[in-house]
Amino acid sequence: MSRSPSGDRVALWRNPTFRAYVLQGVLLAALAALIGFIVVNTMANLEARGISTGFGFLDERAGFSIPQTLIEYSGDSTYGRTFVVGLLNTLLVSALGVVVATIIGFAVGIARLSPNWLLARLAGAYVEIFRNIPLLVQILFWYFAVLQALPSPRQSLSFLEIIFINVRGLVIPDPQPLSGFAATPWALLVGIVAAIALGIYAKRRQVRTGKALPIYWLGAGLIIGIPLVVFLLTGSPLEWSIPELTGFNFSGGVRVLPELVALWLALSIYTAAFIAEIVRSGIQSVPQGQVEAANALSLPGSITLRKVVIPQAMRVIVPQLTSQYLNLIKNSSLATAIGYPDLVAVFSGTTLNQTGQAIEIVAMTMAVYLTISLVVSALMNVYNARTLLKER
Amino acid sequence: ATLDDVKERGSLNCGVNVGLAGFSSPDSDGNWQGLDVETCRGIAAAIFGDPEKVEFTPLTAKERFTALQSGEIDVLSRNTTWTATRDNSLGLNFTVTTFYDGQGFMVDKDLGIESLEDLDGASICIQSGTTHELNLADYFPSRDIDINTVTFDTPDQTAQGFAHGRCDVLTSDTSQLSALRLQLPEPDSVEILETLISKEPLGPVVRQGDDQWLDIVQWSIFAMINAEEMGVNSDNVDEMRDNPPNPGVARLLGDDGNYGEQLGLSDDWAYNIIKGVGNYGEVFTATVGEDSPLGIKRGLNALWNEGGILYAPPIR
Amino acid sequence: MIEMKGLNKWYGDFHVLRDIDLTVKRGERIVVCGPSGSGKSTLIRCINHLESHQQGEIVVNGVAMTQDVKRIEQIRRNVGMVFQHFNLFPHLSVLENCCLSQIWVQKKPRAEVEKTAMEYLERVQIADQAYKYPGQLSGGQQQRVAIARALCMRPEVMLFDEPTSALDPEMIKEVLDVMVELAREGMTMLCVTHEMGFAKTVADRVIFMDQGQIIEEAPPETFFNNPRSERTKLFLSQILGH
Amino acid sequence: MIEMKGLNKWYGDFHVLRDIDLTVKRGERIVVCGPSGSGKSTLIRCINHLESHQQGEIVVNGVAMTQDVKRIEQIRRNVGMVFQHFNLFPHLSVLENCCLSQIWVQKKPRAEVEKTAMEYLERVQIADQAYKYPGQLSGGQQQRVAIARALCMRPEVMLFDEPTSALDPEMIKEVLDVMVELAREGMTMLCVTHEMGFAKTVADRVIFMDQGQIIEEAPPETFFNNPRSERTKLFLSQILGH
Amino acid sequence: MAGESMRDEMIEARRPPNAHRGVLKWLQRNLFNGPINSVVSVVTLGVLVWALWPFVQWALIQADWLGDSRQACSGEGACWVFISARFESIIYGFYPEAARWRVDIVFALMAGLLAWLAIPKVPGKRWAAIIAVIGFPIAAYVLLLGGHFGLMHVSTRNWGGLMLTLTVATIGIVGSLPIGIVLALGRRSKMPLVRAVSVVFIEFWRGVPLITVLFMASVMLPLFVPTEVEFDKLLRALVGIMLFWSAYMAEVVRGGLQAIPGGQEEAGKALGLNYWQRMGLIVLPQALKLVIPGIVNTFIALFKDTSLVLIIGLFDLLAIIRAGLTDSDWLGFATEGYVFAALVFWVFCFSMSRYSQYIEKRLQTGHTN
Ligand SMILES: Nc1ncnc2c1ncn2[C@@H]1O[C@H](COP(=O)(O)OP(=O)(O)OP(=O)(O)O)[C@@H](O)[C@H]1O
Ligand SMILES: Nc1ncnc2c1ncn2[C@@H]1O[C@H](COP(=O)(O)OP(=O)(O)OP(=O)(O)O)[C@@H](O)[C@H]1O
Ligand SMILES: [Mg+2]
Ligand SMILES: [Mg+2]
Repeated sequence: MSRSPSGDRVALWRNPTFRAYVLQGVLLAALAALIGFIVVNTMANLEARGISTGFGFLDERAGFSIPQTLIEYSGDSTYGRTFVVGLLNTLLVSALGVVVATIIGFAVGIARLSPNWLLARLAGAYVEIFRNIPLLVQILFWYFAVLQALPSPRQSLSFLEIIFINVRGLVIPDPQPLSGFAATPWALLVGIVAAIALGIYAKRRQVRTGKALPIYWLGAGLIIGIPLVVFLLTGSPLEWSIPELTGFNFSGGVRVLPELVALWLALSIYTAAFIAEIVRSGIQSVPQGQVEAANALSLPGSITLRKVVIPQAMRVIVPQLTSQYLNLIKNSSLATAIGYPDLVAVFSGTTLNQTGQAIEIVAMTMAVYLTISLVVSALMNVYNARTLLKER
Repeated sequence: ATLDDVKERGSLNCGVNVGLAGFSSPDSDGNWQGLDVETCRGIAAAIFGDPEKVEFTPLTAKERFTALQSGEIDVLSRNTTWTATRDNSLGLNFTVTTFYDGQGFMVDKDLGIESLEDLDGASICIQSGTTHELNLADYFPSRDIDINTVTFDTPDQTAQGFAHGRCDVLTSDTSQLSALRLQLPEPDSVEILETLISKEPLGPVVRQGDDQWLDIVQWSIFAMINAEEMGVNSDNVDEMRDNPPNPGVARLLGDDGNYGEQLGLSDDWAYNIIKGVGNYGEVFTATVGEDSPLGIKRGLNALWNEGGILYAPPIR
Repeated sequence: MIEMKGLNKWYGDFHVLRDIDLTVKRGERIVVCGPSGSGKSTLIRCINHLESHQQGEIVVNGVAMTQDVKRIEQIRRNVGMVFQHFNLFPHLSVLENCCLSQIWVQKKPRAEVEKTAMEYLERVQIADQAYKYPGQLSGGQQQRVAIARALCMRPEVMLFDEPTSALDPEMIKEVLDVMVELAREGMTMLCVTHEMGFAKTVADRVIFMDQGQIIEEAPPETFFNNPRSERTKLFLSQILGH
Repeated sequence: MIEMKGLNKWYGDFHVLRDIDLTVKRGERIVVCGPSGSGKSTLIRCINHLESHQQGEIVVNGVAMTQDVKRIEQIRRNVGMVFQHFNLFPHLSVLENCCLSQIWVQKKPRAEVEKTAMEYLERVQIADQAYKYPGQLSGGQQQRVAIARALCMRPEVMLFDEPTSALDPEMIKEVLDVMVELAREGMTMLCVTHEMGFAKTVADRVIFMDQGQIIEEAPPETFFNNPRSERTKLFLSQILGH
Repeated sequence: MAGESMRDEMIEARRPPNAHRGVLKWLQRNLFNGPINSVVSVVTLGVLVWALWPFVQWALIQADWLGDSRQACSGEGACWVFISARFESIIYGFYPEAARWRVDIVFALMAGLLAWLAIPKVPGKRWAAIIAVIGFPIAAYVLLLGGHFGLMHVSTRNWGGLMLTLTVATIGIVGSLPIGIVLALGRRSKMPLVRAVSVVFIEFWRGVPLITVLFMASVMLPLFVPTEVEFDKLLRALVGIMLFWSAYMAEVVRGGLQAIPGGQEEAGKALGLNYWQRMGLIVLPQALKLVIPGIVNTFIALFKDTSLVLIIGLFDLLAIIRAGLTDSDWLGFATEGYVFAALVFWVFCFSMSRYSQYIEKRLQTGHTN
């Protein structure tokens, strides 16, 4: 190992390979020692304090209700189910937030570089305002601003008497699947698979023959068409529950909570300010020559942006964008401030209080966020790898 | 043992609420104030003879039990409801109820609500991390009343939600309702319903397995209640000690017997409490009662012989 | 084809083009040379409005240049440009680079576009690399792709801004060969270059610039063998010196 | 000065240097040429261990190259290198670029270091630009700074990796002039270049490489006028052709 | 064949035509160039006025400024009396009144040092840096904590308000940057284990919410360490914050490192510099400059996240204002409190953002290839 190409012996401690191994060995040992130390201590301390641990509490009856549940849930459900409900709510608002923040962020970031003075300044102001004010304050602002603007349930704004907007949220008709509906989701799945297969085929075909298929139209047709046909063939097994004002509130229909809207707005607008800065730096990293070349080809501005600038800026943008997505997801836990029932609110909030199993619950919460984050980074890394330039 | 740790450290670590009007909140100089806070000061006075030898650790609802379990604090005095689970399965012991509360409801006067049955279909604003959510889930479904809960993190956010019309009803401990009402733009437009749906006995908590420490906390509070019953207050305590009007006062203030020593404290422990923070009545009046903006009536928290249920074991 | 009259341009306070008058006829091949910083690039970049000028007129193929976006696009469609540093789009394959403008500007069907593109790629002898990415090609190959990309627009005029100076000596030849052939076919060309060999072979006229002005304008024989201005003589001695 | 024996190097499975034997004596000036990808850069980069080789020996100035960090540093201190793309440090001024290695490697006092640096900058006739940043200089100037920077280490050997091929024709002259002068002063030099004029003027020997091997090794007159291998003849015809 | 021509007289450089000067011209060029832009401009200005006017009226025109109790509040506009009555605690937290001069000194020192370091014209940067890195932390430690040289000891429990926010933010920023740099270098290391450890560290800290980290640090830490060990709570939070944000910083820096061409390192090698010299003198200065926007993004996020120290029971600026809202004498002034907090945070973050943009411009040393 320490033989050099020229054959003479090298002092062991000067050999870079040897050094590397020693350093790494020390690092590994230190890490193992630290983890061992923490584990041993925690065990001893838990023992000494007589604190019982375990995940048995997940099977106990929760006994409290949650205002927004994407799956069946009632006070009789278990804490385990509470966990799932909270998790789904977190995922919902995060997903919505990520989409909108990305859209606003790109728009503002691009606008900041616009030759239109007013637009550029407004975009700059947007960034400087929303980036520099604590998110909590912004969430509260949007929540109460949103609420303030809306009428009470009895004076609801209505659209065709089937959609209602009021201070309690947006109420829309709720589709109720009847028997036989189950075929439609399967058909949707088939449609998506078919569309992906078509995409792969089309790409191959294009490489081989140079001919392209209109894959977007065909794909959309497959994804929408197949389920639609199946839906109609099975006799349209769907019924709508129309909301109705009864007493205090609307019954029937699905309700979109104002908490969700406010949180979604606040998260999107706040994160978009950060994304805008990232997009700006990304675009500025694309060499000016690229835009000039596009101009020389007389490509219109929008095409230049979409086909030439943005794809190249993505290399710089994507890693930082990942961080912002993770931040958004984690920031969604500020939901507790306005009563949106996310994971932190219902699980490491209410459940923790009811059961007192802090260690387990905090550990589970951390694990969940960690998992979400790792999945997001993994996806973004895949995308990042695709944006990397093909070079020699 | 906890007492030794506390003595060695020279101060008591007491977990309190981050901010709850009347129970614990820091004033602009950082002096903690409120009923829960005075309880801690009383305990510190009993141990050290000095009510200021206490460090307050503000805790959120989520942290409170863990902080006590892990030893971050010696006693948790943070409007915590005494329930079987908490007492039995968390390795904790509740000591004495310092405040008898119950969950009540506040509604807009205009709605004309008279009983809880009228609340069918209503939205209810509630603060998370309390027993309130469980109480609602116990009470309404069993009576076939349909309600929607909207859960907030802190009391003032709950009040804001109610004020902005997010819900028809605000529910909380009655002690809180009066405070929350003051935060509304028009406090007179709402009313607090008579009906209470739960028992909420609030009191300090200690770790299980240290009986001496449990006794000290318990008896510090008993001393405050007994003092009120005997008419001993911070103004007259010196005089009472010098000329005890009766043997009960003499035992309380350490003129007779060695009750302090039995606890591991000095015999003038109760004197120190009353000298330092006053008797229960004084504390109540100043923090949540008539002399405070909250103006809560004594109600259940009056002495047993004055129409309430406050009843401390005798010192003898 | 191209007419410039009284063209003046400033960068801030710096007077970079001074009273330029130049007429290029259809099918003419012009080589522009001059010391570094003399405004050669700026001049040809004005022709497809990569730079805007402040005074004077430019008419390209009968279209007068104004600030109007439509007009500028119309002019650019007639003018192909090849940059010194190629400026290929690195995220697109060679073929896609060539198809881009036809698809988005001329809105032709993809199949047809790709056929045209392949033709031009063959013309520069690089059709076999069509599915590679620019980063996978050598400099000379990249520059040939850049030429093909510009040709795909079927421009009336081609502008070359030092198309060989970023290349290794061996690769220069590849590119010059292509340019010579284009010139033979009668393409109108304006070329900034120091390759005097090229100038001698194909140019109809050589233009020598210094300090933002056209100093001398002459057919190559006259220019190289019989330069009239002192400045030109000095410059030629340097270029041909080593 | 430099001795290579049985040098072999692979990139992965690709055999990039094959059985290279080469001896360079003190004060010798050697030009390396050959087609692109033939391993010229790799060869000279092995000399200061920017690339590590897998077989064979390299001895530089009496020091045998091993994996030993100290030895590598010792060798590098004796070998200056000038890169094709200059690789100046853009965040440091010209003077700081030149002082860096003396201050941190040779640990000399700053005043002395700056004096030496200014001397070398004068030598490459660029002392007046000492306080500018590289980004503010022309390519030729930048490459001269790069040479000065390497010289400041007072190396025994200078390696040049196509030092002029990133330059505009006018700037090539500046750099070649400096190199010619260095050669006259007797510096040991290894230079990868296609500037045949330079090779003819100053080289003691020309080495022609192809496919990772040394094909031909000869004094310039023989090499240019009387190449022995077919490969060399083909190559020379291309280079000198246009 | 086309004509020949030659110029004997050189044309003198002239001044550019005076086309674009003056306020009106400016307005025309920037706001009203074309019908669409004009409409956009007018509508935007209109919306701005429409949206801001009620706020201005509430916050300024109808506001109450003077007084010392809630009786001074008329209820028509904002009642800033709430802020002024609690102003001292908003600044100093619960720091004992008698010792507040110490806080003043520390922050005056910090402001002075920052100015010294930040304003390019002031000479002696090297000394400023030495003082900032060695002298100032010691001075700040001694002054703020006390307990030496006859200064009264002030426990970190009493720290709070803006002073705590600034302290935590400063230490967080100063601590997370170097750790982040080391992690970023580690992630690009050639040693698999070093790289693996860096990756795991970064992904872990980037993946968990800071709230849970602080929760662990504040109430669960005693479970992890032997019972005798005690850490100051603030210290625990600081360590948590530093580690957390260093992971973000590492990713930002990594982006910068990736953008530096390999030739730079090679040139460093050829000059005989060793690894740390190459990194410290060549690669990092360039990489960090490139990612200034990202670094500042992180600083700003960190600054605002100091609010989470509430979890360890300390009252930062935002928390102390919220605590004020629960003072039974001052119930119902939430809006004023939040608006004021937003304003203070904004001022600090905006200054950082602006200064960084200024630095970005200054560090431009001509374009690079
Ligand atoms: N954006 C700009 N702002 C200010 N000055 C500029 C700008 N672009 C170019 N210049 C200056 O204008 C002059 C002409 O530049 P141009 O690029 O046209 O020269 P050139 O003749 O093409 O030189 P080269 O042979 O080096 O490419 C130079 O002095 C240059 O410094
Ligand atoms: N990191 C690498 N991994 C794999 N192959 C490489 C690597 N670097 C260079 N090569 C290959 O090694 C061969 C020799 O490269 P080298 O750079 O030494 O050639 P060269 O003679 O300097 O060519 P040029 O004149 O183009 O600079 C080339 O075929 C190249 O593709
Ligand atoms: Mg040019
Ligand atoms: Mg090479």
